[in-house]
Amino acid sequence: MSFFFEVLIGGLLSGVMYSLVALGFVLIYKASGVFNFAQGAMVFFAALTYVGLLEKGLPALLALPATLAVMVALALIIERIVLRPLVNQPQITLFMATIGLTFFIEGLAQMVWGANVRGLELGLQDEPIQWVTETSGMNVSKFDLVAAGVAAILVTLLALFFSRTRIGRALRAVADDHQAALAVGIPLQQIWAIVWGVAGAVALVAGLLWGARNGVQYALTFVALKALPVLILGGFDSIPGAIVGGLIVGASEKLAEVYLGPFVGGGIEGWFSYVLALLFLLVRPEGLFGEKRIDRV
Amino acid sequence: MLYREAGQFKVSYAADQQIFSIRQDRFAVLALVAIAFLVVPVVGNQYWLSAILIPFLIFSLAALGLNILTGYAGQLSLGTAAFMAVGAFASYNFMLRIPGMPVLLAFIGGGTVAALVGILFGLPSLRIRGFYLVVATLAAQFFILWFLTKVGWITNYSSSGVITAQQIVILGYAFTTPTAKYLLVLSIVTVMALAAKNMARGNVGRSWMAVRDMDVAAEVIGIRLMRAKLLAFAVSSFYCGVAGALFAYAYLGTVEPEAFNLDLSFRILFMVIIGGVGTVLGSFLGAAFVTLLPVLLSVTVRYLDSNLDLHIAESTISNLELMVFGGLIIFFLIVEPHGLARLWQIAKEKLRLWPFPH
Amino acid sequence: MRTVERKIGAAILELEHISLAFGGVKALTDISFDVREHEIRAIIGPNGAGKSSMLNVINGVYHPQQGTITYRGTERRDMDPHRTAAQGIARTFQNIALFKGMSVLDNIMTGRNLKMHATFIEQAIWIGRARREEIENRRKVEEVIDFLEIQHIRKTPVGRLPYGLQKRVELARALAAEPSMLLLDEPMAGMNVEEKQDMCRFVLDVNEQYGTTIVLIEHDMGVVMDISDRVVVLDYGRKIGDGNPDEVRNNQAVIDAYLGVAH
Amino acid sequence: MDAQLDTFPRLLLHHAQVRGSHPACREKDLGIWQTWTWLEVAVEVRALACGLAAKGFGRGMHLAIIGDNRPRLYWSMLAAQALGGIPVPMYQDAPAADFVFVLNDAEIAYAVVEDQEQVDKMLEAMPQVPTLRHICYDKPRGLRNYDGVLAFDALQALGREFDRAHPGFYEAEVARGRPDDVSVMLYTSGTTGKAKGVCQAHAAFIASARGGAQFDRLTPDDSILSYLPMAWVGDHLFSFAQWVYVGFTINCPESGDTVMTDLREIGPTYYFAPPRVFENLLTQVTIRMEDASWIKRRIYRQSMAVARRCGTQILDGKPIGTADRVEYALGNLLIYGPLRNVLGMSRIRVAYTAGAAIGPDLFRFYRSIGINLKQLYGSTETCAYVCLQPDGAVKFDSVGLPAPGVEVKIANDGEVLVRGPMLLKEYYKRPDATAESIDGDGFFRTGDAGLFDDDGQLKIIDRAKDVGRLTSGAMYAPNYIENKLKFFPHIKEAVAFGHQRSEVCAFVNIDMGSVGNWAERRGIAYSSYTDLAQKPEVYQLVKECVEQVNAELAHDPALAGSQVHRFLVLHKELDPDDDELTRTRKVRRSFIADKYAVLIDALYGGRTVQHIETLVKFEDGRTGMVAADLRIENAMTHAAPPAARAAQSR
Repeated sequence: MSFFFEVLIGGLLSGVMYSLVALGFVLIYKASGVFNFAQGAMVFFAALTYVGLLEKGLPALLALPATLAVMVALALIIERIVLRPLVNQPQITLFMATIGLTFFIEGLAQMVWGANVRGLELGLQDEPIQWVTETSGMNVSKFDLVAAGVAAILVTLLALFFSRTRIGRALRAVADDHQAALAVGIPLQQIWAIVWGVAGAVALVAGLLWGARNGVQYALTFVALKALPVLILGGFDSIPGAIVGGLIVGASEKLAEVYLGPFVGGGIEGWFSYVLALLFLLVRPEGLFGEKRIDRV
Repeated sequence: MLYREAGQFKVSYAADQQIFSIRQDRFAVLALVAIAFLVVPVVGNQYWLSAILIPFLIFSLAALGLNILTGYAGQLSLGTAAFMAVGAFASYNFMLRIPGMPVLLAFIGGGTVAALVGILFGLPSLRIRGFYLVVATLAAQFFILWFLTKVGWITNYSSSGVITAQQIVILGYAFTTPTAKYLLVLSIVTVMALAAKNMARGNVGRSWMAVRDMDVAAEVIGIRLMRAKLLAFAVSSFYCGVAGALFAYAYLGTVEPEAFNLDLSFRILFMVIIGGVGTVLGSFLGAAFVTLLPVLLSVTVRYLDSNLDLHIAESTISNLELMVFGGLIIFFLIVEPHGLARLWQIAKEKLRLWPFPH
Repeated sequence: MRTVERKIGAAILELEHISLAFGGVKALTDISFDVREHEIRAIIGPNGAGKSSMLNVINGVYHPQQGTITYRGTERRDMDPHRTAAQGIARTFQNIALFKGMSVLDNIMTGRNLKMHATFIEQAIWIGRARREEIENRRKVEEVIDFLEIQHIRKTPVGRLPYGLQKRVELARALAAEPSMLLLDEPMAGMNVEEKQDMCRFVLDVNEQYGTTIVLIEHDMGVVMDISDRVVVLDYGRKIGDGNPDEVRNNQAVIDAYLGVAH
Repeated sequence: MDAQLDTFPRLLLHHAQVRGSHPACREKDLGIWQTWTWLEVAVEVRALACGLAAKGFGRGMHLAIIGDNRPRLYWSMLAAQALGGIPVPMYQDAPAADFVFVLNDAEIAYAVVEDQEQVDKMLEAMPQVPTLRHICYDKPRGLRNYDGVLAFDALQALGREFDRAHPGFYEAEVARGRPDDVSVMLYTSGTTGKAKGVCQAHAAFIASARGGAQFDRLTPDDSILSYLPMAWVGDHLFSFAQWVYVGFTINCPESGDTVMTDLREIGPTYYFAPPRVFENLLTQVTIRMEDASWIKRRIYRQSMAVARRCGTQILDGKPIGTADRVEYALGNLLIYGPLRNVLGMSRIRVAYTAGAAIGPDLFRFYRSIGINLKQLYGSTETCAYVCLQPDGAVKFDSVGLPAPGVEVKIANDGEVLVRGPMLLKEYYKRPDATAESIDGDGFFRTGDAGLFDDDGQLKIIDRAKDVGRLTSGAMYAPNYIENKLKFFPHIKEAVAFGHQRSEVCAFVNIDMGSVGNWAERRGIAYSSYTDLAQKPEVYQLVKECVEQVNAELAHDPALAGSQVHRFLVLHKELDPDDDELTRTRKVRRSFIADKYAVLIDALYGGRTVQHIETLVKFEDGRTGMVAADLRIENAMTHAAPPAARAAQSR
């Protein structure tokens, strides 16, 4: 039983990491209705830039704000060059544009910083926390716990940002109805720029954590692919949904791998969340927290 | 300007509905086909045939398959490569397990198995729309590849998961040279492209486009959404399956499931976007573009490298390629969402109206 | 010399106690009326009265929570769009629902999809039945094109057409199915006077030439009173009047709810 | 050709026999070019003729034919002729009231009409036309509930039944036909007085068709687009007489809106159109080229300069330099060829224009891009067949040489007289008019004033009766002046006055499209036709045109006195609905002079402004008043040249 809990907690904690990536998606989706496939590439870009700057000899304290600046700048450029011209296009078109963007960012990142795998040292050890192991007999990673903490702080900050600030409220209005928002004088493009900037920052946090855990490498972009089922489960436009979805995906895929994997030869982590999301979609196409749509004819 | 259409009038619907209704177009296409069949095999060298033209044709076929699903029927798919894999591995097993299996029949069998798998993964499209469907096709991509890797029977318990395609023998003739393989692939692609065009211009194609453009209206005029969508998945997957089989048999020879990864799916999606969504011609233009661009890029970079002494690394070229592809996709979506085929179309219209403006 | 005697037959479509709600919002409440063969039946009412919902119930896009629909003697709870089409009910939409990526000809050809039976394999090979059907149905479609006088735009992509012509193409698509009943959702909305006159003429011609029963939603009271045989008046999802144009014109509830307010 | 082939029905049977499977008619209908072979046409005509016979139609009776050009209406002509009856085609766009006179005059009992619109007009006219009993229609649309009218198909079905019951009837009827039977009755538009029915015998139209066919070497493989009113003699000669004589293919367009597309699809080898059509085409070309990219515009301008320089010489087969030849070939590749293609004229071997004078620039444009456009001269009374321009000797200001079999002479007063097999038999029920128009030697008075030039080609100056004298005694040809003015694209109509006056003055109608465009490009705002017409800038524009005409007139000693001294721009368009123009758009000068007498007084009275109110009829039948203060302008005139210089300039 404690093994089960160990797996579950491990899964939930890595689920938090998924949520972190998914958060970036939700932010952008809420504001501009774009499913930003390139969020994963942005995570990769952020991590690579940070490591790259460290390698150039920049101290960590300087490299962090510098990377943040780069990410925000990148996000703003994307918003300006890619998304604005595509405003009012069908969602699928926007989605495909972000796939193109993914390729571009990946190419750019590796061109600038090189393609070799690098480690990222945040001063955190990915090792079991002693006293937890002693008291309950379960292995809970210190790293995961800290990551979860960071994620929690980030979510709280974002929640505050949305509910307390003027921009946040405007953003909520935009998410509800673009036209109406425009009509009451909310500067749509300004909002979009801000949201993309925030998404860039979120990507940096996610990139640092994922990079520290798995090494900074091309494979980081696949994290984005994990975020998709998370969003399906949680709904594309719900921040709590992203968190809950992440937890579900993280926990269920770990449990599935451990308990189902051996029967089918393992490796099911790669697709389990997708099949889960697919089944879920068939039952409830609007997601856990999404609203049911009525088709006007 | 080149089109002199005065005097080309149609006295029957059959003439009016033919694929190339302008005489000049008919001649041009016939000439192109003749060149492809008669001239290219003679003048093409081994490198061009096996490294450029054969993959180009195979990718065209795969792009055509994806175009049927995404371009005509409006269902976005990111699992193209997986359906190709199904076709490749199913053909391999047909050849392996049925003695005396004709290879063409094995390709058809491979396509058919891919079609069945396509229908399976297309089922969710009845309930979910738009890019939610991406999840279903991504699930297919990941699940199918995992399945092919994990089930040893499929790869005939090859330890590395790599299979070696059997030799192509038709009526006693072994297709071993690049020229022979090229001609075989060309024939198959030509026939299947013609069939695709026929479906596209007929009732099936119109039903697909109706579902794509306005599904409620399509339903109200009596089109069965389920049938139209599943048919699109089936036909699309069949095309991809055959393309996958050719990929294994006529191009790579030895192949592992990982060759059909998500990256290949994206690559084929790019062909469709760059070439032109919802056109048969676009599939070919897109495949040509995506196949030739890396060649062009590396030639250019090498040229610059040797002349300017820049010491450009091989990896730089591949990264540059990623950026160029990504940039082009965005460029096309913004500037010409209907791709090269539309550019061609516009150029043609201009020539037809010359000297008047378009 | 001109005899304008149309034979209006028995009721072929009967709607009884139809109620429809979305979530908690009631769109239609206990509505009953019938449509007789060969007549032009208008549904009028202010915006949001539930007129379009009514059409959507008739052809099965919406499923009412209560009530029954009887079409040509068969009673049932729901219609489904495909079956409705197969039974010869065609319609147009309030917001033009053409297939934007296709030409006028192809759009109208889709209207004949139920008459085409060739399998996709036959179509892929383009022989025999597939080829024959394309030609036969093209001929039928050309008759509709001729009828609606849209020869000059036959091969134009519908997206490039002005609004009035798009409406006409949509009517053509519905007519191509050779329907016995035609549901028209505001066929003249947004048209200028001349286009309206044309459309009126076409609606009357369809009714006269082919005996098609027509159920029509229209805002222009003049048009409704001119061309319809009987009128149903809806207001807030309830039926407040039903009868021939004169009766409806003199119905106090209708005057209060609709005419009095709107004019 | 056999002596037997001397009536149209016999010619039809001949074609059915020798080229039965050759296409005779095509019509764009239901999206494709429906085609009938000569054999099929013969069968259709036979059924139709028998149907008419079953309904009591027979020898000497008149059959009204009203509608756009459709194969079935052409067949109706042949069917009527087969029975010894006489088809009477009528202008399809005239209102019902206009039909009444002709229907009564020709004692019409039978009519074959196109569609509901025409049936309605017939029914409207019926109470005033006691003879009219049988109406047969081609297009059934909207006619389902009409009583007492017969569908074309039903008539033919009746005919087939009749044919079975009376074997040999049809052959016998065709055999009874004689070449001097009247084959068609065409009503002249009637510039003055009521319309007259011109009776033309089979022999006349066959002679004209034969002459034209020989002159231009027409073959059964030629094809023509039939889109001009069937009541016009030009259409009857080109789309009927020559069609049935030669056995080529006529092509009927899908509708009035699609003539241009249909022309392009068919790409006829033989073409006939009044100058107005050529003018509209050129205007379209010019406007569309203005929208083209600068590079195309440049190539176009360059190529057209080359074409102007040597295009007509090349067409006429005259020797020119190699450099020009190369440049022309390049232009042909880039501009002329594509242009002919988009206009649907790339296969044209022979094109004719007639019916009005054609501007030299316009004429030259088509010839220079390689379209063999020629002029012909003729009238309803001569089967549109008097003079033809021969290939290789086309002049801009003449109408060509007398056609084969035609004698032309100029009377002392300048009137053109013609004699030949193509002359009318008579004016229907108008022996007085017939006698008046044909002199004792059998010469027909054309009513046109003309002269032969040095090459023996005929040059038409004006209507003979319009040619007047100024008080100075100088000759004054109003049409000549008006035409010169109308050749300017900005001027749509002009009416000149001067007979028995000291000087020439003119009314001008601006062309709304052309001047409107001109004004927009200059940022001149206007609210209506009337407003635009009275803009000072527009007056200046018109004045330049008038003065250019004066300069040209001054070169010719005979006409130098006819220079326009004063003019005004009319506030409304001259309109056939207001009786100011004929249906063929000729100005009715005397009517206009009466109607606008106050303006003429103002012109000659030296006033600079005149107020006028005019009653106009709108398209929907309503009437209204248009009022305006018209400005009157003086135009610069030139002194007449010395006789010697004038002789040289000839």
